Amino acid sequence: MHWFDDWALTLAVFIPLVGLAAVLFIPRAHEQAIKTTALVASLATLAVGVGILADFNYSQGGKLQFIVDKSWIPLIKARYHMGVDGISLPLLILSMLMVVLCIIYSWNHFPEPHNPKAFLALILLLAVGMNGTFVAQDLILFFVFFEIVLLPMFFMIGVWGGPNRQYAAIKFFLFTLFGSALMLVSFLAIFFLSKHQTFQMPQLAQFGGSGIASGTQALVFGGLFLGFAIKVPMFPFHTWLPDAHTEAPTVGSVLLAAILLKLGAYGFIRIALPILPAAARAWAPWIGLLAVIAIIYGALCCLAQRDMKRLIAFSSVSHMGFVMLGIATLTSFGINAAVFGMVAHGLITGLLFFVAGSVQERYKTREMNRLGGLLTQAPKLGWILGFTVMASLGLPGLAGFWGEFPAILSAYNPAKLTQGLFNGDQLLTFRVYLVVAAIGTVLAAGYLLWMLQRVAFGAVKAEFENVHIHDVHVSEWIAWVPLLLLIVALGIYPNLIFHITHGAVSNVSKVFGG
Amino acid sequence: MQLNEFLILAAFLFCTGAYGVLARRNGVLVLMSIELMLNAVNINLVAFSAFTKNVSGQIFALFIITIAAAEVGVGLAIVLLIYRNLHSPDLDEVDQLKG
Amino acid sequence: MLENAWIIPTLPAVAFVAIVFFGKRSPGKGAFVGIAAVGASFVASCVAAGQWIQRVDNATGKSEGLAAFTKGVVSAGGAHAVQPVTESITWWQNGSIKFGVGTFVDGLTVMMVVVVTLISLLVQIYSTAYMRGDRRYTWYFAALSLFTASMLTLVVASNTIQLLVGWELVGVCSFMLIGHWWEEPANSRAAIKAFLTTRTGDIGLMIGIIILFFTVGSFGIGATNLYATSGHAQHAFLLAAAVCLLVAIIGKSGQFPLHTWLPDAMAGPTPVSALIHAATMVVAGVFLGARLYPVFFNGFSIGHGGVNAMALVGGVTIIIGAALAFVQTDIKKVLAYSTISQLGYMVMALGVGAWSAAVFHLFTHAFFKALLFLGAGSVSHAAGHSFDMREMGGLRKKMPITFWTFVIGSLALAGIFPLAGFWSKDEILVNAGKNGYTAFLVVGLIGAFLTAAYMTRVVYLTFFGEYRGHEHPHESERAITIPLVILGALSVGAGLVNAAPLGLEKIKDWVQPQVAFPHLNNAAFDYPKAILSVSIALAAIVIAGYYWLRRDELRAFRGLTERNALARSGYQFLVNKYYLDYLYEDIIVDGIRGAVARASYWVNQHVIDGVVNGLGSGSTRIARYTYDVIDQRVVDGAANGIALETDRAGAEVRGFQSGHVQRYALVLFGGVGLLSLALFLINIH
Amino acid sequence: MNPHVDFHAFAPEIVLTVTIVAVLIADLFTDDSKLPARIAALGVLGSLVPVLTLAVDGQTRSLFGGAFVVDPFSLVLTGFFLVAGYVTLLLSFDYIGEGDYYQGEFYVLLLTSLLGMIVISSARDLISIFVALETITIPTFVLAGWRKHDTKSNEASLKYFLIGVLSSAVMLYGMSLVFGLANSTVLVDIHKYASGHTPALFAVAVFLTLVGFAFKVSAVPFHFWAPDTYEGAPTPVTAFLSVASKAGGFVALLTIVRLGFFPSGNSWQPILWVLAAASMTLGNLAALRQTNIVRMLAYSSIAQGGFILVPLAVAGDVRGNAAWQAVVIYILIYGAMNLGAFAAVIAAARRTRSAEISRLAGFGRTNPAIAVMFSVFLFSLAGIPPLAGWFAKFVMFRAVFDANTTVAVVLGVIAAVNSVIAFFYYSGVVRRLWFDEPAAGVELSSPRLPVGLSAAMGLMTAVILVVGVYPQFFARLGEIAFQRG
Repeated sequence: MHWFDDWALTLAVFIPLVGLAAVLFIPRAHEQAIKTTALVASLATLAVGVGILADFNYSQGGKLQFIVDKSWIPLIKARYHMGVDGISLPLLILSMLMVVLCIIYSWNHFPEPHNPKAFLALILLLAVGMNGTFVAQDLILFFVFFEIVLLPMFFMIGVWGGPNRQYAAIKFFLFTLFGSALMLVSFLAIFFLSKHQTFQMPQLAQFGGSGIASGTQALVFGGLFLGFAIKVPMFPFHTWLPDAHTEAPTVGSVLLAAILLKLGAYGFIRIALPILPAAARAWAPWIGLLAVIAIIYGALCCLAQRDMKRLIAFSSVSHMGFVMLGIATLTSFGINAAVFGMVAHGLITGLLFFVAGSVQERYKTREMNRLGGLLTQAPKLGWILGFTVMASLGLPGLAGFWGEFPAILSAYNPAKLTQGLFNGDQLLTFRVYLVVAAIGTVLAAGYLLWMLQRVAFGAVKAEFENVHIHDVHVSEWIAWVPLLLLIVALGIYPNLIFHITHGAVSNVSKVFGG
Repeated sequence: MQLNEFLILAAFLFCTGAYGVLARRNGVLVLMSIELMLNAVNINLVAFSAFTKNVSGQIFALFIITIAAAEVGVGLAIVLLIYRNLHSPDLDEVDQLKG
Repeated sequence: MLENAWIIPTLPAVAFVAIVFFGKRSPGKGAFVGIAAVGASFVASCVAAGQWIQRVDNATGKSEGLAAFTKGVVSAGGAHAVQPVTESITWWQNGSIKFGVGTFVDGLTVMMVVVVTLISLLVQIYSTAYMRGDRRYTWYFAALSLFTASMLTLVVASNTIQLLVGWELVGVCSFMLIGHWWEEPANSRAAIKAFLTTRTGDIGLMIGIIILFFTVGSFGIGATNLYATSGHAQHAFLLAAAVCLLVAIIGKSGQFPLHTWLPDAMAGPTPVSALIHAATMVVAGVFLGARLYPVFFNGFSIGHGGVNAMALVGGVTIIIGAALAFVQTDIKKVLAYSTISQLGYMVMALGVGAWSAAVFHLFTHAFFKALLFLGAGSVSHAAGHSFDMREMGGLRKKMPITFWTFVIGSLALAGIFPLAGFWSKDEILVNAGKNGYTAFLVVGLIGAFLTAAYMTRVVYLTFFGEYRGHEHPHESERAITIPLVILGALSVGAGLVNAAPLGLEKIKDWVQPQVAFPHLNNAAFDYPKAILSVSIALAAIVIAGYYWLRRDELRAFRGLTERNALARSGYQFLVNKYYLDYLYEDIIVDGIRGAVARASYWVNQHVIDGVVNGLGSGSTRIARYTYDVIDQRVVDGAANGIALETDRAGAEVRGFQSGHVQRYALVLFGGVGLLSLALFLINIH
Repeated sequence: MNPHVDFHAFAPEIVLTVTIVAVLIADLFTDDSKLPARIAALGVLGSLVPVLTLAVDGQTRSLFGGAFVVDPFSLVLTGFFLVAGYVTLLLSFDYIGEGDYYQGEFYVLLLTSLLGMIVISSARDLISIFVALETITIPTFVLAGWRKHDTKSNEASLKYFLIGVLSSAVMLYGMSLVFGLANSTVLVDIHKYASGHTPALFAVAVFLTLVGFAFKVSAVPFHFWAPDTYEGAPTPVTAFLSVASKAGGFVALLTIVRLGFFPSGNSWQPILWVLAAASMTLGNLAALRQTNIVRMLAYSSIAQGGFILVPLAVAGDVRGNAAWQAVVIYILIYGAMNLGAFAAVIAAARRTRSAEISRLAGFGRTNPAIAVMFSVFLFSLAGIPPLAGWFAKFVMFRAVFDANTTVAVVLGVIAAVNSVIAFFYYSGVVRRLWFDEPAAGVELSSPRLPVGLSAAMGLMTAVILVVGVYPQFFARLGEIAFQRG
């Protein structure tokens, strides 16, 4: 298996690219061949992921494994350096899995205008970027992968989106472009400020920002913060998200929610915290503040929605608030919870968007006022919605809980920070956050249950009484069952994730004494 | 004669040429004004060359004279072309492209 | 079985999965699977109980329990104390610290598992008849199984996280079951209300657990209790945790002021109500209080007399619950308020240091409250699915079994000697008095009076007089009556478990923890007080009975609410449930959903997004300006301006308004000239 | 003085000159309209051979007292100009062939201009730089007016000519002053002079000299000719102007600054700073408002020119060669993407018969292949990874942060803001291509796409993708260019 250790990550990142090339060379008329090729490519990628899972040394989860470190752009000292550790692994696998499921879901659900070739090609390109971001260990490589995802998503929203798609697509792109420009600038600053002049994350993390004046560090961290916060998205940089989600085609929303949002939070954990720990200490109370604002604010906005997808989109803002709160505590509890929260949110919100897409496909509307009685017309779909809602509101025993509760828990006792917000008492600051976040869980239950009530419960509205509503299709089942199973499995036995992450997270948090 | 006197002459010629370029409506006159400016440069070069005993200034001037000839040739061709198409050598009337 | 207590919750959980996936094709459409699982669970619970009793009885002089008590918890109750049995496996980890999931079995646990599985078993049997023909019959049994499993998980939890898991699952199951008939918007509204209200309380649980974790350093229940009793506990943190947990209890156990969901929860099927009120949902709060009692005891400094929050909440709830029970016309709602009131007794008992009394009351209450609900269900099942007492009456003859069991339940609830309720309620009152909480003793007595009175009203309205409905009532079938009879028997006999005058104090012996527990002195049986309370109850029955029997003749009272403004407003106050629902639903909930949410969204769309769009349109505007004005006009305009200036200077330049090319040239020269000058000046030093 | 002439060093120029003569002769003596084109293409490729042999040889050759130097820098750029010229030829074949114009002269002029470019990459003396610059420019005056019956083309030519000649005059005036002060036309000597204490007049002389280059690279405020000329000239010529000719200006600018004026940072850094900031900002903002694709690309290339100027403007504070490398790498990448973009414009215009952006609505549905490549070029110009443009921007920012002075960082911020603004109009075209429904009433004629055009687009797409993923290709070239031979 030695060759596998060396090649696994390269394969994981570039098999989709090969698939993409293959898809491009198949004439558009051969739809079946295109679909099969794309599916095979994504499955092969997933198989590599399974291989990585099997071969991963879990007792050394804190160490980078499957390292590839080859020359890439010597001129700027950027290297083709990739590796996985316990933080990357779950997200990498999640991304591989979601791509497969999305392709399966699309099988008979290609959005209009009907063009499976382009659609699948874009999904595969997305896969390249997503997988690459999670394994890159070089800042420039990370940046490139981080940006690769923009183009396919831009086209996905812009071509296959809803009526307001152009606005949403451009907004999405500009926001993230703006963020990543600042991020790149920060990377360069890190490069030149650190005495080693390197883009290698492990070295930079070891270096830990020593020798950089704290003011400069805070400034550079600010750049990283904006870049990542926009992607997360954190309040108040979130406004691209509802539009993008609302307009995007189902699969686009799913990938956006499940994977793309994780890139930002992952960036915080992987890059911002380890490389600039002193600045992280200074920024943490503010990040925490924005996180709890997002929790409450996102929830309140949810309550005002009539559009199902838009509601779910705002719920992402709220849920990512918990993730960010966990990160802001700089403790191993918090960061573990954040990684878990990312995976859980990926599975759950991904599924929610799937279901919302299927509802829209059947009823041709997402207006919750017009919907109702889904449980009567399509009971299975209704139950899946109900299940996902329960998972999303953080019901213990399902995956969502393990991202939420430990994050709240961690806010009780954050790592030693530079200062707090209220009269400088960091403990008080974060304990206030804790209470606010806990209140957020009630609001979450509120908006999700109200959505469930309006969509699934009650009687069927007159306009749809005589419409034939097909219950869950085969392709939908295949796409959803893995998610359902994972949500339950992770909820019942959370150590599935925690035992992978804890080592790597300890590496991050030990700098902060947590 | 001092070097400065040549330089002032050259500057004066250059400005005169520039004024001609700006003020003349007739394309041919504009071309002649340009010629004036280039010759101002030549005076400069030759003057420097003479005062510093460095021959490359004069070589430079020779090159400029040659190239100026070519430029004016092209310029005249363009003005002619415009005259043929617009039946006027007036540069005022050349303003289709804008915005 | 004590080591393998995980089997007890697992059986119904497996049944849940089995019913969901195979229920429709299995015999009894899933009902049999559920009954079999919970039955097996019940057996296992009984075995566990037996083993525990044996263990306690053997414990004198032996210390074999010590080895089983892990996680560094050492005995605090002397060498001979019986240790709980804990088992644990790694569940999740953080850094190098591993957190377990497992079982914590002691007397309280075994008592609870027996009660929960028994009630659940009876309810499921009852449901086979009651729910027959329901369109989601199979799903109903699946949900009941999950409900039971969740409650059992909570009960056997070895740590607070697991307890939280069970707690939330119980909540969601009650959501599903209350909203079982979700076609009616009212039902799903009630379900959501129940869920949200209890979840509001759960904030307290969550925060309480977190405070305890960071104070104690462990989620373990044993460790937490040991810490709380250790003497070096930080009182401030315990107090904070106790307050938070009390909020959780208030939410879950329907205590004032978060009790309003409980009556609405009657929207669910009646057997579910029985389960919720007797065994699974609402008693979780009281169980929490009992489980982590040292935290409350030391946090609230219970046992030092005076008033503490816990006792106060319980006491207030007793009265307000009982008072509301008077004005209900729906039989289930009366019972619901009665539950609220009875739970108030338990919470108050905990608050006044009467731990074993509280647990004892939980135990007995489970039986008679389940009995009453199932009885009410039986009535409505027979009388056209109505719970409105105005449409009942005179059912005494038509449904004798239901009638007699219901009367037993009512008497037990009213605390009439020698039924179960008497013993437990009496113990609460005695201990309240003994521990110096005289005020709460009085409250308890008033409560007893009210309880007896409103139950008399219910019994009268339902079973006496003439039948006022339009159906043909008849006795229910055996699947319904057998549970009633069993529960009736238990309502009579369960009190003997801890009948002090008879020398039976098994709750104290078997159930009360012997390690990591505050030192409590249980009061001896007090005859005067017992007689007093029974007399009060009897008096209430007599007075109420007299009022209802002779109502027509008591003109002074008839129409009192119409004539007397004070009485009317009092009545209105009660009918409107102290306006709490109005406060919660119309002001808080609608406020958040409506005004606050809409305002936030408005801010989002107009302020935050506005900034973004403003930036966008702003830069477009800048672009337009740059292009139209700067590039196309200022450049040109400057040219024109300069041209004008030059124009004045010399007449020759009149024809200067040449074509664009020359304007460009002008700018070129102008720029060059100016910049040269500037550079010259800069570099001149 | 009888200098030994190293003919190997001159070989690319010689091959190209021979080709020019051959094209002239072929045009005179045959009626085969395709022959001149073929000879031109072969000649350009043939000129690449000596470039390669010189590269293999690896020796630095200095001729005419240092006025003409063959070193890695000149070889890299000679190679670039020849390839760019070849691609321009590919674009031109059918465009020129289908119009009713003289073909032979077209190729002669194009190749002559190209000759000027490869000379300029070796020129190390004010005179040779001037001569080469004029050799580049004068043929393009004619080329811009190639469609001689089209008044727009006439106008483009006239404007280009007048402004070009004027800026030449200003530049020459500056050069004459430089000569007077430094007493030499060779850059090495000027470098020595600039190292000492220089009078204020030197700054003015430097500035006047730079004006000529600013015109060539169409830096704001010397850019006015560009949009008009670009719009009026035949599109392949526009492509040539915006890439090769502009690059020629940059090469000359780079040479003269690096080897000549460098020590006197005060005299050139502020100028370049202002030019860079103004070009980026004005170019981008003006591009936002364009409805004509060629005009938009004109403003875009003004803005891109601004980006290329950024490393130059901060070069004084950058360690080692990073700034120069950034310029060369940017030029190489810019050449590929801009040529590609113009190729796509030509291809699209063959279908839509218009250069209006609005006419491109829904083009992606009807012509996916062209539209995909078009999008690749545009996004690359916008600097989106994994397309080559990101690397160009990256090295530019890298130079800024390497310099790490306040003015540099301010310029970097301006550049960052501008790269976000730029995305607006590039994506605007892409949105038209893909997101819009084909407009009603637009009939898309679809004649066969010429092979040359498809080849050019395919080649540029490949370059952009490969360099985007593995930028070391061009990074290495940038590195080599400044290695001491």
